[in-house]
Amino acid sequence: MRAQHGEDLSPSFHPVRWIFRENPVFRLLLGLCPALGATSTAMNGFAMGAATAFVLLCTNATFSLVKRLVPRTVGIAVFLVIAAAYVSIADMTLKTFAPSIHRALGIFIPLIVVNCLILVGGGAPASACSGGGAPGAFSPSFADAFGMGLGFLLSLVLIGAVRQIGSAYLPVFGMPPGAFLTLGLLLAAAGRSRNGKNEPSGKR
Amino acid sequence: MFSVFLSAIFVNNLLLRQFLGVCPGTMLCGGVRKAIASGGVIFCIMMCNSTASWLFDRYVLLPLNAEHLQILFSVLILLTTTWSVEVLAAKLLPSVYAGEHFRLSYGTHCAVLGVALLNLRKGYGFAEMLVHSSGAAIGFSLALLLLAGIMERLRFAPGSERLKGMPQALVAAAVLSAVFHFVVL
Amino acid sequence: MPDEFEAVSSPHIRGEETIDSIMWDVVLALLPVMIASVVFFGAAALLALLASTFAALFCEAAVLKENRGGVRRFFGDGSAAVTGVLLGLSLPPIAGRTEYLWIPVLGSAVAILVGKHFFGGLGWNPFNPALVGRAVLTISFPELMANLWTVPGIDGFTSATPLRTGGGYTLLQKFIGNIPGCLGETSALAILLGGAYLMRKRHIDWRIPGGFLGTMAAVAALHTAGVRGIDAAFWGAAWREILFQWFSGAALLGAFFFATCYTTSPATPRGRLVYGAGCGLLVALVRYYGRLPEGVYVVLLLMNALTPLIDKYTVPTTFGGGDRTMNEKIGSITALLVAILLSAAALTGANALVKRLAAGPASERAQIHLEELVAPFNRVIGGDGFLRSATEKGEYLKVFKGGELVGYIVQVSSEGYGYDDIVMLVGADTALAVTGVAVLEHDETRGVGDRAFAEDVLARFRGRSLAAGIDFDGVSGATRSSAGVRSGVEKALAMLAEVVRKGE
Amino acid sequence: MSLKRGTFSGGISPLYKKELARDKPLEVMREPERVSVPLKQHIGAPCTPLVSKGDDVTVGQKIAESEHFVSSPVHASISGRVAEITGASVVIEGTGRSAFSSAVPRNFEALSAEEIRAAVREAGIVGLGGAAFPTHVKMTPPRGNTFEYVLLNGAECEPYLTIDERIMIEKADRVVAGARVLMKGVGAPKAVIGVEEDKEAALLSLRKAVSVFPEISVAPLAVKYPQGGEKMLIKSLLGREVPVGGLPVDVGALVVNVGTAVAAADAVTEGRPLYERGITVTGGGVKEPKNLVVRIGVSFAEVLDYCGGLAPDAVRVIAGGPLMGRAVVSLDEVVVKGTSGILALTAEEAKSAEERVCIRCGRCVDACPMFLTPNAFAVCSRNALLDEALGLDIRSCIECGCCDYVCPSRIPLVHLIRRCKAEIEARKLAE
Repeated sequence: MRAQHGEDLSPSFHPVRWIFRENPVFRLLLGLCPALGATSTAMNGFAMGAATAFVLLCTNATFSLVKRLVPRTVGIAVFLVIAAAYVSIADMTLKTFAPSIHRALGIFIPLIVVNCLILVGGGAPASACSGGGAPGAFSPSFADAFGMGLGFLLSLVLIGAVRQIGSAYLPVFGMPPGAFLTLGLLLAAAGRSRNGKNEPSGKR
Repeated sequence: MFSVFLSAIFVNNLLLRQFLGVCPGTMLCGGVRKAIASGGVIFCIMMCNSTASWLFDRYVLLPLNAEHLQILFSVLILLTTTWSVEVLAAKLLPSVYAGEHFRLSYGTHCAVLGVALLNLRKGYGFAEMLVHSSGAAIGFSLALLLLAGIMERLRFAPGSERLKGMPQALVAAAVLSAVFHFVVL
Repeated sequence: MPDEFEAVSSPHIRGEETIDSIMWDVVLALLPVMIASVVFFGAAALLALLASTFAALFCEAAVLKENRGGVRRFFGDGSAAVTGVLLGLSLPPIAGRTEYLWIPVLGSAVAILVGKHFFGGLGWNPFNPALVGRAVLTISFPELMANLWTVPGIDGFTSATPLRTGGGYTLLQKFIGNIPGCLGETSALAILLGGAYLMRKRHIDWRIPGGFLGTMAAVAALHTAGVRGIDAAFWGAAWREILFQWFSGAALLGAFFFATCYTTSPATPRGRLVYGAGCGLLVALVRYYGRLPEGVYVVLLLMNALTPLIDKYTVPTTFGGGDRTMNEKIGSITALLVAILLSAAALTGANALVKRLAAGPASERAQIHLEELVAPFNRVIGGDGFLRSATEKGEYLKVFKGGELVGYIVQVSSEGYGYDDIVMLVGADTALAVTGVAVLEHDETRGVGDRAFAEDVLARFRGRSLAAGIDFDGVSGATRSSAGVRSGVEKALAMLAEVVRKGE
Repeated sequence: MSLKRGTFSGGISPLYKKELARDKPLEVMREPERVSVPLKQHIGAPCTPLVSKGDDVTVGQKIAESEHFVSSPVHASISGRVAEITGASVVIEGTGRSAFSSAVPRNFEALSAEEIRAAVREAGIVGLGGAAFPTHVKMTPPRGNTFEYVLLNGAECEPYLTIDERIMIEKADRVVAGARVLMKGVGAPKAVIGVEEDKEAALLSLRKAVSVFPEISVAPLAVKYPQGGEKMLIKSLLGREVPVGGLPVDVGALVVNVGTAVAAADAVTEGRPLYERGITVTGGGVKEPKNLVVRIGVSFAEVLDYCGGLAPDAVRVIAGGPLMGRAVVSLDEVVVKGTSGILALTAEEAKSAEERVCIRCGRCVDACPMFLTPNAFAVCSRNALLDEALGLDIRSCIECGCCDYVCPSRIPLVHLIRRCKAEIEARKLAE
């Protein structure tokens, strides 16, 4: 994950950018696990996207409030604790009010905490990424978080819709191989991903 | 026990059947050698983290009736274990640690946390937890290795740039996922 | 005479073989197999083969410009034709019925577009395209692809998978053909003819089919030894078993035509041996210990995925790079020993596992949750107290209401279509009439098999008993799953009947 | 030696096409009027001229020499006047017939090993099979090594070429004499002459010739290419493998082409230097294929002319055999010591087809007599993966062309391998 967020990510309000040019799933290749695992239907995709967007927005808002009080060394930990709190809230809410969806999304709800999208879009400190690359000094605004969440939500709904419609004709789309297949085909259709590394990194 | 192990490797393979740890860093990990190295590291971290999470859940959270804090503490334990394994590795095996192989991509965190949570959700006992975690780690590394072999070969494939990289890796993963679906010994 | 001549690198002469000549030779070698399938399965087989082949060619032409414009160009280098024919041969006979002709067409399209050209086209596909096409079909339409083994000549008659039941066919029948199976699998003779032609033309290396069939034979012999012990008649029995394994299902077709696909098998000689042996070992293990009726195609895909790794670690020792002859000897002996040890270990493990699963009680976890699971289900019976009891066949709950025994709840599992058992609860009143059925866990195909578990379907069991007969119509398209539920109910009632009889 | 047929693993069986020239007896070509003798016809340091423009020279006179050990002197191939000395060759214009007057025959049995090696060097003997490595260098073992066998290479596995076969048939006694001279020169107790088993006449006449020398034997070899490769020949005859990066002497063998053996015998016993050699002029593009003895430095045009000229459909002219020979651009090229034949191929023979993608069929791996992986080299070469290629032992490649010959996709493997090797060398120099 070598997202290169830099000068072109101005803090101005550009939610549309996150939907197309910098779609988190199709262009930035962020949050692929839920994009595969929680999209067997459009409804599941929507729920997953909504939960993620909720956590993203809330974490972003809360963290930016307390950011100045947090020493840099524990920044990442505090950030994750906040995210985990919101994830727990989302988890409980879904469990109580939409148990069938909660069951369908399964483990992907708690895993929102470690979703790359949250770490990048929520403005986690650079040390969040212990290796794969760093989001750098990118500090997203609330608008960015909103756009990103929306982009993610729409992507998941799209994938879910494709799989749901596809599985009516070719049941493989509803199964794990179909998830990979759908995302692979959609990524190919979306064109070259923005964070460059659309090819093996280890050219020896 | 044996079937838990086997199904953790194949039918319930983390990467290919449960979609945990899917990201460019794992799908295109950059060569077979690197896949082998990271497979080993992932195995260590998964085992440590699963054990720690299980113990904490069983002996702290359950007695306190605080299961709603499971997610929070799982994340904290994940942070602690990855951090301590790194520190330990840097101390004990500086040469290995210095190599780029040691650095894990994002996706693996998702997989490591996923295994720990699966262990708790399925209510495994200690032995089952160990067997399941090791099976999951082996399965994850196996998937990583197979994909690395395929993608290493496809490095120089002709054809549209659109297809290269992640799209091809995902479709290859789709086929492997289908294969693992059937591997029920 | 020109003043200047071509200045090109040596060598200046070339062999005769080209991609085209090899590919069309493979098609030629497949001809006896195709003829056998048409002879035994009739015109439908021809239709299926034509559909798959032409669909493959059309898709190829859609992708490749050089395959457009002219009949000769349309047929191209033959690689698409090979894929199409192989896919057609791996389909069940019903694929040739007009209402199912979309199966070969869809399979070929997936094979060529996704399996081949998505990865860069000829020479780059990591998986055999025909197998990718077949895998998608098998996963999507398991009942169509695997469940209906049409007996040749008798249209529409379905029988159980011969591999599981033995099918009652003699070895000679299996050798000549005329047995149920996929189109290309029916005649061992035809496959051997084609394979011999390819070996003679040196298009395929003996190591792949040799390693494949040899390892299968070794495991089959070991299995025979394990089942009946080694006595005077051992070798006869072992050979019968070996030939049965070879001539059944897709073993021969896989060994000679699918596994030898150039692009997806190793390029090094040692690698090919390892690859062939790996295929054979896994196929034998899947057949003896797996839940799949036929594992050849899946095993081949798995081995395809291993090919880059095999290639990487079997680079031949350079001439003069060590005592080669000795190395070779050690290498082959080690490979053989490892294969034997692995299969022996797997046999022992699987044996122990099967015994434990058959004899042991339900797993600990299931017991803990039984009461919990029963709670909502119990509403039908309306009990207020439970007593956990057990017979040697399994556990059950006695349901009490006001201290009076009103019924039973049994947890049973039975085999469905999926790979995991159907686990269900069956409730019965004291007269042993069914009060309710609930499916707890299953691995049936979503949207297909699980229709058998719909509440209204399960409700049809209510009131039935063994005495009255469980007259239950399966859900069409989910026959195996329905049968699984039914046999589970029967099992539960039989167990309770015994409980009642013993007066417990 | 047993009479068992010697062979090696790998290799190919191309169409031999030897019937074109096989039955044509050795024929001495008319003496050219003008020769252009290159100063470097061998592997090693080039020579500096000993004559200057206008000097009269006689046939067999040494006209160029070098101080370096790994080098070989050059002799005048006709009598006449030095017309010109260009940077790379000495041009001599002839003055009538010029036969070499041989010195008083010497009894090589009386000579020491050093004297024999000196005589071989003085006569400018190099490997005539094509590599043109100075023979006296080969005969000087590195310290600590001794020769056990002299192996005469009569395999002649290159298609089309028949000159060695004719020499073995017609000059079997001289071949055997050469073997004895070389045995004496390197102190080897035994010699084996390896001949592909389809060359029955050659086997027969050689067997007759060696019958009085029990220390020399004739061994039939499997008919396949590259049976005449140094390492393959040793494997076939002795069952020994030259280690990676090693020399034949590491397994106690000296491998010399039969033509070279004859030249060595002539040099030591008659003092005759290497000013002429036998070549096969053949191929579908040559009107009258012949086995000729020609003077060094004669142009290809003149030789082809002597053989009735080129057929109109000849598209490619090759110095050497069809599998390892070099395509020449112009017929002004001259015959040198390493030229084993002149081949003119028609378009049908030199099939060139469109290159396709690699289908990983592994035929190249099967064919490689050095047990290498040419398909991987092609990938390395195209993507400049030099270290990977080194790891796969690309330097062990003998460029025999087997992989290229069998490739159904017509990938120019030898070309790619050469390029990769050159890049590796260039990188090494740069470091």
